[in-house]
Amino acid sequence: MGLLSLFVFSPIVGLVLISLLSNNSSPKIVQRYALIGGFIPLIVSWIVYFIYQRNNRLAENFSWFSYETDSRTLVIDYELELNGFRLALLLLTTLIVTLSILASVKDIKKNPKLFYQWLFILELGMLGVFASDNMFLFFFFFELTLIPMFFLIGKWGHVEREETAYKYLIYNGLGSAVLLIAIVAVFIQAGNANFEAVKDYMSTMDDQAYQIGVIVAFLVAFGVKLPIVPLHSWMVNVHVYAPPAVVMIHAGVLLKIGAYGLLQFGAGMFPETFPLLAVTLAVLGLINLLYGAFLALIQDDLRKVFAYASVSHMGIILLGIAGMNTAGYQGAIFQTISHGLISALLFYLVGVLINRTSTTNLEKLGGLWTTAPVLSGFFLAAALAGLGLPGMSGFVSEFMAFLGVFENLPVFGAIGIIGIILTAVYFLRAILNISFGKRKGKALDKMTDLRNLELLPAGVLLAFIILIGVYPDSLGQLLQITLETFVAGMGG
Amino acid sequence: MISFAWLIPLFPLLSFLVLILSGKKLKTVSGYLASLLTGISFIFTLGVIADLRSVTEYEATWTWLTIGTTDIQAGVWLNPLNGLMLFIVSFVSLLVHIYSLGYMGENDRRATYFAYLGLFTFAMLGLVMSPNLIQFYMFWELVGLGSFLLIGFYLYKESAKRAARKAFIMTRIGDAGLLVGLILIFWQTGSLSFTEIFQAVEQNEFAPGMVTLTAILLFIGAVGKSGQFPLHTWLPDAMEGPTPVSALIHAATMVAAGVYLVAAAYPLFLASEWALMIVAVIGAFTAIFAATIGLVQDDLKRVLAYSTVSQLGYMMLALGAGGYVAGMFHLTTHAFFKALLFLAAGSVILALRKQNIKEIAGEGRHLAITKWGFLAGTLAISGFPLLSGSFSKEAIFAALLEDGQYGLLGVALLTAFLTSVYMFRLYFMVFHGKGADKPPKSVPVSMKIPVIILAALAVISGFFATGFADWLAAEQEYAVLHHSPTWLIFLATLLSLGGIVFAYFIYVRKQMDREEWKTTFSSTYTILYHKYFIDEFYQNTIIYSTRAISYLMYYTERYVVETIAAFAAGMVKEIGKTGSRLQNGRVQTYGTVALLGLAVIVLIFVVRGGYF
Amino acid sequence: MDLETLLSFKWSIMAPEFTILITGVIVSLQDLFYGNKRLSSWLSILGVLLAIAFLSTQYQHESVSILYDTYIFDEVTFFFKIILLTGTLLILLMTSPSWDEETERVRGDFHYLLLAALLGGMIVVSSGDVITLYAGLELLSISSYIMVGIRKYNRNANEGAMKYIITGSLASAVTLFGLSYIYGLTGTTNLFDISREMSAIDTQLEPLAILGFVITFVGLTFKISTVPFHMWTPDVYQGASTPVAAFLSVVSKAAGFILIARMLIIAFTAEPGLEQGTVYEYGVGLIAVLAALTMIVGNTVALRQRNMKRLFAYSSIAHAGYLLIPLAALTSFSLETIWFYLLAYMLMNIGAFAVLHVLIQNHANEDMSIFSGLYHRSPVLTVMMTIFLASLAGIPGTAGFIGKFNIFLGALSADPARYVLAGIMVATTVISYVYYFNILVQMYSRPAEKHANLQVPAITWVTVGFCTLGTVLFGIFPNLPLQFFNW
Amino acid sequence: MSSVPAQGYLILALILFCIGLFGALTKRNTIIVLISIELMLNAVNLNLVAFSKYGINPNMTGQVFSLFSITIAAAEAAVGIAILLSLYRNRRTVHIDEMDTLKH
Repeated sequence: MGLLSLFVFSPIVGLVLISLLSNNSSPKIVQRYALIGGFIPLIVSWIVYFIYQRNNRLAENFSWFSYETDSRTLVIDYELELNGFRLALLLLTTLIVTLSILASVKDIKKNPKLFYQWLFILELGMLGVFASDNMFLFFFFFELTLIPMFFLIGKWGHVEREETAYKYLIYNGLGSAVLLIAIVAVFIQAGNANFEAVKDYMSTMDDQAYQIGVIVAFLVAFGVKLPIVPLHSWMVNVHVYAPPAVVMIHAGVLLKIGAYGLLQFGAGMFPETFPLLAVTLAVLGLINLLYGAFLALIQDDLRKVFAYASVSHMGIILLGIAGMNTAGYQGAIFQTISHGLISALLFYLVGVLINRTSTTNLEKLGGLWTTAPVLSGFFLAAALAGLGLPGMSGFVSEFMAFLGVFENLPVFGAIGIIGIILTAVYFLRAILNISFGKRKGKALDKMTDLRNLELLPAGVLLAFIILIGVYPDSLGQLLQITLETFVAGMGG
Repeated sequence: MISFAWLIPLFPLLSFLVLILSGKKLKTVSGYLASLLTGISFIFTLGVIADLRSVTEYEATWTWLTIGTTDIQAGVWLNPLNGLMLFIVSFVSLLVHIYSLGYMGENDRRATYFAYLGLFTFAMLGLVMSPNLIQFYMFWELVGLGSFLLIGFYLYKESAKRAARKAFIMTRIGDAGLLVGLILIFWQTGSLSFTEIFQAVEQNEFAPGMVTLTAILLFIGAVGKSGQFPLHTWLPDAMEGPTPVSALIHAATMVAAGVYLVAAAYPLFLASEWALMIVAVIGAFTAIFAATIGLVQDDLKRVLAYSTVSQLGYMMLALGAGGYVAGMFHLTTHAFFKALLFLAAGSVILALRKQNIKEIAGEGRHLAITKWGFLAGTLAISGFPLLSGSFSKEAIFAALLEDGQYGLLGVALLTAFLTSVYMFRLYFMVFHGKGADKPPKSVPVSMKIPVIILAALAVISGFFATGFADWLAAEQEYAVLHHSPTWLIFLATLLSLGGIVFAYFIYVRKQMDREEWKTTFSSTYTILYHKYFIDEFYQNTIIYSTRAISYLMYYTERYVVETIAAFAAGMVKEIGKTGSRLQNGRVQTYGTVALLGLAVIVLIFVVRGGYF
Repeated sequence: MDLETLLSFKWSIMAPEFTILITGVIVSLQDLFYGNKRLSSWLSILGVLLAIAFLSTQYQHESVSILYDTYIFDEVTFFFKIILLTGTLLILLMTSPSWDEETERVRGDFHYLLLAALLGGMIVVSSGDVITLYAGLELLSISSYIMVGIRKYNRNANEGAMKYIITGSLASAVTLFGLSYIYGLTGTTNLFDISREMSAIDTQLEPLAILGFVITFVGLTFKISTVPFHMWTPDVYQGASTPVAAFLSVVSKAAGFILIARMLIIAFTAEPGLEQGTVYEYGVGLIAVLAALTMIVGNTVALRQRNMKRLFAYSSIAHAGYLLIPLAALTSFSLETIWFYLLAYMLMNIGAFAVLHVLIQNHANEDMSIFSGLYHRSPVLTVMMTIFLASLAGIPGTAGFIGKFNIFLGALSADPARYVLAGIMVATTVISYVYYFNILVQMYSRPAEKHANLQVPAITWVTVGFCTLGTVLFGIFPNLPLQFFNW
Repeated sequence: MSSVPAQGYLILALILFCIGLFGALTKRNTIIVLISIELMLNAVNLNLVAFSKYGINPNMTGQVFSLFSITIAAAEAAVGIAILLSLYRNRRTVHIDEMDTLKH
């Protein structure tokens, strides 16, 4: 058992810790232990980070199982390996899960023990997804996130929680079903599930139609997760009806699996064929970007605005990938991380708001700033980050994504710019509606501002957002090697 | 000193950070702290300018972001143009800080106010020192943020909320153009650094047509920021912000950033005749367009706002006609006299608590210093001989003449006449009349000092025209100051004085009844009063069509996407229902189904000749 | 055939069968003379354990065939017998005589019927001749009919048994009818001879051969309850007591599958005498269509079920559909795939049935609501049930997932690759998520109706624990069974 | 010796099978259903015996097979009647279409 495995399975500590508590323990105690459990992976992830920084390589490999056929052996090994991109996502995961535990303190009153148990299983799944260097292992952990998420939505969500949970289940189930078929199809050809091995095999393989077919399957599979319009409706529901602490994880990390998968499976395994899909991706990206933006404009629920904003932002990831060059990929990756941080922040704040006003309806809120300037300030900062204000991570990502797409597909880029303008419109509309203007809603009158420990998650997230925005190379340097491998194979 | 230039923007940033993080704890000292830090910044600026006389160009960069093999730098870049802007910004900002000490008085949120001012100053200073387009763009947006925050400072007002949002979005439309422009430039030249772009222009590395396209895209950015037609509508609305803010941001510095952008990227524009042409035409049109609106507006600050739009049009016109020095010189003088006008107007508003000039009706005459300050500004902007405005305007006319743009010259001259008419209309209506006689409450000293300093500058700065040209020429060979022939000077002076006299007869001597004018030219008046219905036009076209698209997508989502999903789910359920209905509990049905199934299968075998 | 030849056969290879036979006889005598139900139970468990012990000595034994190929022993029979024996053992463990009121009234005959059925299954697995195959199959069937109807005062049991026997007899008539044609065309009942004769068949008789194959195949699908012979399943499961339903869904089905697989692989995939390939190649389309229909029907109808036994019946129909895929896409590891899946299915399904049994006994009710609030009543049982359901749904980390993965691998590596079947399989799997998760929702999110403590007999824990362990272990370390299989 | 061709037996068996099938699927009385199933099995026996004489490779196996099938059919019928008896005790009916409480 190497360090990486220890890291991936470290949430089990929390799981066991929580399970050992008696059923009657007060929520406060459960939360305290959950927090301890959450800190363990967080700490380990930073240890891993420093070790990786020093060695520039961290991998683990055990043989797992294999199939003998007449002529050859199909091998599936247990392979974990880090690269910059994965490490960044892992750090993001541990951070957001920890913060989500902090955020859930006031939200989760019903059966907290079970909540945190699911949460740790979810974290385990997410860490595994990002650490595995192998399609099969990836899928293994990928599916593992399904059940916990189902319950986190279905048991602790709001109003239509169960419908949403089932919707989530069906859509994601179908997505991973397609993914499984594609993985198996690739695995049979390549005889090995390892990403590198598949890449090497594919570079010697001429059957382009097959490769495109597989890539399209991956696109559909991760398109559900990302989500790509028109596969997005589940995700809007999750944003609206899941508890905010869970949405932090969902929007912050889970959706990122889609982006990561698209890059790792598409660009990472088919560097030569993947660029053929540039236009398709660009079209999809544009649709996402504009569709989400236009819909976000007219929503009257804050959570829906943010949900469609997510759809829109995912369009930028797609556009970046469609650039099929370093800048575009880097933009997509940056957007992945950045959107993770920003949406976590937004939904943390939404959680705080719901906790105090029990509504997120834009019509019913207004003048928040007069009673809660700090909360409003954070809301504004998060919105500004979301709309791509320079100095925050969103801008760097958008800039690079557009930079990438403009090299080969300037027309798409130019149309996409409309999305950038609309982003500003809907974010400001939503945020100014709740925080500026005349005070509305009785709950606002005696509302308390963010204070003490509540400031921590928001502050930490904002700090990271600004760090990346001001000094993007802090993240960029981590990614250089990953990007080189993605781009290196691109011949034509 | 120059190697410490990077510190200049950091002091205001420090001010921002300290004040925003401390919340209300530092409320009482916030203004002094912010002013102090801005003052330090100003002192550094002076030091840097002193150095610039010998160094002329200085660049210090470090890697900000690596994209593949390309490193994008961040840093400071100093040359005469930057130095000039640096001076204007830090100077006006300092004055406005001092002025605000009085103006914001006991406002409960003044710590926030000064924090925002600090943020803005930081961004503006960073902007003018940017060595490359991306850093420029970043600060450009941050400047917009500062402006947005300050416009919306009175956040409980619905109108402030709307104005702030409008400002941000309108300028963002321009910014989008700028962003596209700079991305295209990057793919043309492989760099975003100004110097490298200029080299590429010189060596014709651009693809055909790209120079014009990129220049125009950059200009779109400038149009948004500088309130040029057709993206000007946010600027008058921006007057919802506190008046010192209007002076700093919406008169002297930020709105001039668009002009600065054109100037900073001037070699690019010079390489394309079309781009220059468009700059000139848009500038000229905006100048006269805004001036006509200014004639009939009743809000003190709005008239000044339209005047700003108009003057910015002048600057663009100058740049478009090759009058680089003229444009920048007008920017400089305008910064002084427009800041002066706004600060003076601020004193009036603070003292009288009203800003509709019909309601003021001359009440401003009791404020002596303000009145004289305002007069100085008005004379300067009207191009009264020997005041700063006359020099810079004359340089613009000369540049136009030199360039052979006679049509545009005509427009410019007409605008000069209109300018003096509406400015003196404003002056007369605010400071001459029979309004209430009770003396208003006096304004604090901190508000008087900046007015006095600026008034002095508005009067005398014109005499530095030649030195100014030499300063800029140290680096750029296109920095030439044009001199007008005597007849042009004479004509310009005549028009300026004519406007003053015209206004005097209408508004002071009341020779012609204003109401009569309104009725005679009622349709013209209506159009002008409603600012050519541009806002309404946007509302009915762009905004409505956007909403229409939104609803279209909303219904697509609701009826197409959801229906397909519901159909799939329904189909599954239907199959289940059928299967379950077949399961009727009678074993003979089961047998029949099985045997029928078998029969069907056998039949298929038989029909297909044994081939399945 | 003289005595010498008879003695020259290697009878020791049949030791497991003999053990079961003798145990069955002893149990029935015991029941007759003493009627000690508890003793019957222990004796049966002991007998099955002994049989397993005998069987395990045969690990890596070379292939043997005695009685002129009517009884064959090879690796396939070995592995499938493991499933049959272990499955029966687990079912025996899941019924607790001291506690199970229903079996109280019928005394000990349940045990020897179970053993007889097991014996039938084992003979099916081992036989190389159609006649013994048929005899074994009927032994299995007839014992099952009685077991379903064993609760003779229960109306549902009567009805279920009646339906079962009528459909079963119909099916066996159909099967026999098909077999009679195959016999007529080949003149032999030995599977290997059939294979040989089939390859030399007259072209004119080709349609008849295919007809014989189709009719036989459809008749045999009764045992594995695939479309169109699936409709008895829910009614019979509902009528039967839970352990019997578990037996039907696991052991009986496993026997049916090995029967079909054997016939297909030995008898019908021989080199072609026909113009266009083997009989199998003609019939493969049929199998594919049946697989698709079975998956669709099983999973969609299951969505509507509230009665837990019916739900699991439809689920078992669906799983039979998945299991047909390796047969529709024969590759070199089809048998391995089927075996692994049956192994996994045995673990997870018996586990689930064991939990179900506990709940049905506690509530005297079979509605889905018996699961409500289970998490608060018995977290451990809930976690185990979650694992079973996850495995049935094919969530990674469980044996069920690896089983499905194998099926995929086979379907897509076959020539031609069966993308459509694989697609239908994943799509219907997703549908199955809904009803499996319905149960999970009941367990975790619904308030408990009754807060009384659950009575779980200690011996049931053994079954549930073993199944959980196996499900997880084989899910995480699939190499263990896979390497075991490829000795 | 025989003038009846092999096809004759086969067709007779087919007809018998179909009659049995029809009876099994349509009759209300469970006894008759069971008898009809016997008829189907007998059709099979006829087939087997016919093939044993006139098949491609005539041999005794068919007759042996039919002996097995007769025996097993008897057992099946016995069990069927036993189950029917217990059903009758509980329900007082032998009508097969009344056994439909388990459905859907």
